[in-house]
Amino acid sequence: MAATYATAGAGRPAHAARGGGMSDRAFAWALIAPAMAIILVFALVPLGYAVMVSFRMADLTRGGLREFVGLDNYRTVLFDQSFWESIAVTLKFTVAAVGLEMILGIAIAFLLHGATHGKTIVRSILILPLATAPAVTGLFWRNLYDPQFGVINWLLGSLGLPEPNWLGDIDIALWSVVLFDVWQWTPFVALIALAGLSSLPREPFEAAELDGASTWRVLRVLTFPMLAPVLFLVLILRTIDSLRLYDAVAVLTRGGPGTVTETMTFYLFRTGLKLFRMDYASTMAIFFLYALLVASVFALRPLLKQFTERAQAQN
Amino acid sequence: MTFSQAWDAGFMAVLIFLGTVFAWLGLVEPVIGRGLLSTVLMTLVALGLGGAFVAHRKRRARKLLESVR
Amino acid sequence: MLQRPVHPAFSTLRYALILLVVLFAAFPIFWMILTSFKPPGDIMVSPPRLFFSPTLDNYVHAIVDKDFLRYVTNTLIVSVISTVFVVVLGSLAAYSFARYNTGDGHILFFILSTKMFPAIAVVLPYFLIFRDIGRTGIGQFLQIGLDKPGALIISYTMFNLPFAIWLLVSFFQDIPRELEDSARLDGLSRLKVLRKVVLPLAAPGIAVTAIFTLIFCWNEFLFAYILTRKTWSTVTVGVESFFTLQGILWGPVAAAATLAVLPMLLFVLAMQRWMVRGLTFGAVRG
Amino acid sequence: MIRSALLGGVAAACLVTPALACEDADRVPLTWSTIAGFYTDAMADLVAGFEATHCAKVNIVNIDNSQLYNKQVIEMVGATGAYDIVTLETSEKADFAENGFILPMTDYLADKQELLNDVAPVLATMTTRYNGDIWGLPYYTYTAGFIYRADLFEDAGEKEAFKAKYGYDLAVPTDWQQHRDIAEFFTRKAGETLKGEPLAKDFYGVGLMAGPFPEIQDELSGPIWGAGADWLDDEGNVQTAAVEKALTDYIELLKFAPPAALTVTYDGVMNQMKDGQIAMTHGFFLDQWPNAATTEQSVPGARMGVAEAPGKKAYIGGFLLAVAESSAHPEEAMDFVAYIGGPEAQKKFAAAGGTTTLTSVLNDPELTAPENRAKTGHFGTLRQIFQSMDGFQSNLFNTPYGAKIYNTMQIPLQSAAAGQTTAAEAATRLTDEVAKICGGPCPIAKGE
Repeated sequence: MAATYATAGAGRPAHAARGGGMSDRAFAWALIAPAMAIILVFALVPLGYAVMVSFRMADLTRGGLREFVGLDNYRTVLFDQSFWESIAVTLKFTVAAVGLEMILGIAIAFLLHGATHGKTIVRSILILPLATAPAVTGLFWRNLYDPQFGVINWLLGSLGLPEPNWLGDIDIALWSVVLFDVWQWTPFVALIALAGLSSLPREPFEAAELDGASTWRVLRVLTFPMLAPVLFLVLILRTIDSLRLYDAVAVLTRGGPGTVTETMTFYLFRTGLKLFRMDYASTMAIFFLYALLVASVFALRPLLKQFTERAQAQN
Repeated sequence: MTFSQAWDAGFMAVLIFLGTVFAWLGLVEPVIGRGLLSTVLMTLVALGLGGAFVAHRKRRARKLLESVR
Repeated sequence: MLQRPVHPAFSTLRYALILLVVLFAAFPIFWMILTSFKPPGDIMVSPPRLFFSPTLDNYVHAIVDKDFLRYVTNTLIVSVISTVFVVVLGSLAAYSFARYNTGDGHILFFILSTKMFPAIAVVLPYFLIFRDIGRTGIGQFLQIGLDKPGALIISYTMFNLPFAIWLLVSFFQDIPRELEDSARLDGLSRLKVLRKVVLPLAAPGIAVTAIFTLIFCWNEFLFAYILTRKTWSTVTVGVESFFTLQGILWGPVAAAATLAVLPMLLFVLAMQRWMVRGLTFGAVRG
Repeated sequence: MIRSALLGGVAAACLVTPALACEDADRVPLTWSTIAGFYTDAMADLVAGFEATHCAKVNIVNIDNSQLYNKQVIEMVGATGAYDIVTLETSEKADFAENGFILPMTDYLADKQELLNDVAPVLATMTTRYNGDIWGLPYYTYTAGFIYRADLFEDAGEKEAFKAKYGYDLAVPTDWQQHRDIAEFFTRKAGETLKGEPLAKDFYGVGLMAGPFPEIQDELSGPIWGAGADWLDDEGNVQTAAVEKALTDYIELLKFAPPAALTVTYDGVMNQMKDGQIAMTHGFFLDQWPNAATTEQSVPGARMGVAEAPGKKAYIGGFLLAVAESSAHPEEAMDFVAYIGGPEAQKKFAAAGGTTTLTSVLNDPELTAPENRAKTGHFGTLRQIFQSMDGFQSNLFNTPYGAKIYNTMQIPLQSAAAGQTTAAEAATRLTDEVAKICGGPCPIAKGE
């Protein structure tokens, strides 16, 4: 993926000593065979189907798969205004949601790390938002967000604060969806960051403390670099999931008001499963996959380099 | 050039090829209009860029090999 | 980490902030559970009522009329089996990547890239594939057709393997190689080493992966909605039966949601111990 | 009380028919996909009635109204035979018929002419006929009228204040200008008085369904058809000017509606009515009357009225029962459709609060007796609507792309209502979207 990892020419130290190198390689490939069998079939078949459909005219309610149209679908999607608008909404959502979740998550992790007692209770409460399905609690948040009957506006009203129309106001509808996503996923980041924190070895910190390093220096020099791999993995996973956001939008705002909260996947759902234009839907999916692949070739480079180097170092 | 390097270069070349095709459809075609000519031109340019990248990677690998020996 | 004596005012601020975080996380769930006991007259009213005469009608409606417990059991069966598949297949693959660098990172990249394809574009091919499998003999035997558990189990395994493998690779790489080498020198076969030495050490990490996989299966909506019809619908699809022409029955929805949260919560609390040790995988390294 | 008396009568009729010689083993399995939570108890009665007289076992699959269309199409495209009887919105009939997803029932209903004639003619043409065939029977109509707080309209103080301000008497609005004036008149802040008493919370003149749901175009259909226009002209192009005009008036009206209007659909408006927050509705589904009538219990002194929509034109249609082409038992499925659409089941259904499609049941003296006002108070208005809209047809329901247009219209319309775009931009955007769906002008096949 990124730069080649195997140092050219050095090759791997032969370790025939351990009962024949060949059986090691065979063993390694045998280990991944079952998982790869499922992934290959259930990833490549639909991808192949989507690529094939993206070159043809396919409207399920107009005779299904029809004639070959070359790159016309790609041209139509490229010049589709709603498509680009939904990409803008998706990017806005991802940057806001993932940014907030990482900052708040790490802050909460530090908060809890320093706490002496009550950590387990707090940790189990934090898992609560995660244990509920967005399709179910998202529905309930629609009740909370109701301008007239909702609890949030009642609390704000009794404090004299303004009572916003959370899901109806074009300026704040997207931030209401972000708030729901932050509520659900910040604990995920916090729990993983907290675990990372509590797993750091003691010695370097005690040494730093002896020579009186300021907290900020310890954070910058010691804590964050050591936490980087775990946090980086969480960041990648949250970004991919936020870019594919569908459940929250489908339940809270259905893309409304207007198209203010219509993310890419929701527009894709509407095109594919409401208009049944599978050709446009597949083409959009391919654009989405392509963009993510290009981004992750660079984004995954450090993590992959770390995995492969640690794997080789131990051979 | 090890298989891993070849695979990596190949994958990046495919991404470059597709990138040029999409860029061409989006930016160049509205200017010079559609048609067989523009499609052939597009494919050539895309293949050229991809091939250039693979060649670049081959040269870099060979240079790295010499420096190690 | 830092064990320096902390100024008392600073620590009260810390606990105040923690309280705020806990309130923010728990309030919506608390309000949902509260609503699940409210009679219909007290739900959609302004201002919202905190005090009311609690009733169990919503739970009766959800469990008896709408047979919601069947949805919970469906989801439990599908999620647990998928999690088992993901953990077993994921651990084997992750160990291979962590220890033998199979595919030199390229296969790992491919695995994660399968998560980048939007589920919506995949759901129709899956629908057609499982329809055809369901019509074959083996399909019926293995229960893999439409509105059958097999369809969801395979889809959920497919969709959660990438995340599980990446998480497990980092866990496996934190297990020092020396332990394995010494076991190999004692004559254990590679498989025995994996089973006897590596897996027990990585157990906490595997537990964490299992918990998050179960959560992701439990929360999934789109595949459950398309691939099932009635007998095997899951919780997220079952909630639809509370949408009526008079609108959403908020009481029963709250009751159903509370019923849906309980199994997950009990499971996570039980696994709490593993989670802590799992996520502190570094302890062995320290 | 009314239901038991009626059910007793109907049950007696059942016993008279010879006991059905049919063991459970060889009952034909039929699956009916319909709207989730729709009068679930009444449904059980209807299905039980059918199973008593037919050797079949009916399995009801409940699907959320907003997902019904795409879930049914997927099963039809997959030809899985999962659903034997499907429930179609009026705009979806042409789509399903054109694609061969459903079977024509013209021959089956040939000898059941009296049943067809019992369905209100305008409803029959609109819901059952397409391309010269009959595709099923409607069993539930959501025809729209006008629901209002009669106690406010007849309050002496309010009538006087209204006459002083607008120069004409406060009464049920006969056109959309009067409707707007009344909406403005009744919109008041907390603290002002309503019927002489000070208001505890803000009060709004009208409840609108301006949320991200298809119901926003149902409301807009009233003013558009009232102005003599239609969503699509006879050549299949969107009448952009008419849409823009109706949208502009609608946006003006939004000022007199609760802020939640932009997020709710019919159930939200009913909650607002029952919580005493609005004085009246726009063109509103009369099948919600039993729901609206409960306002008389939840709001002290409230009395509900029902009438035809301003300009005597509002959204009209019904849910059609059709037989899936991939059904394994088309014959029994057609019996089911005829039974549910027939008088016996419709009577039971009306007794349970459902809105029937048969004129005979609408005129049934026992059902429409005053003491059943809470459940059937709207039947009289429905009869008036079917008369005044007789012979009316909308091109939206006569194009095979009707369902897809219907599922996309709400996006540009709601953008304008929410202020994201202007009415003109929304009208042009709708025109472009429809042209894209139909690939040019939309083919219109007249209903006959």
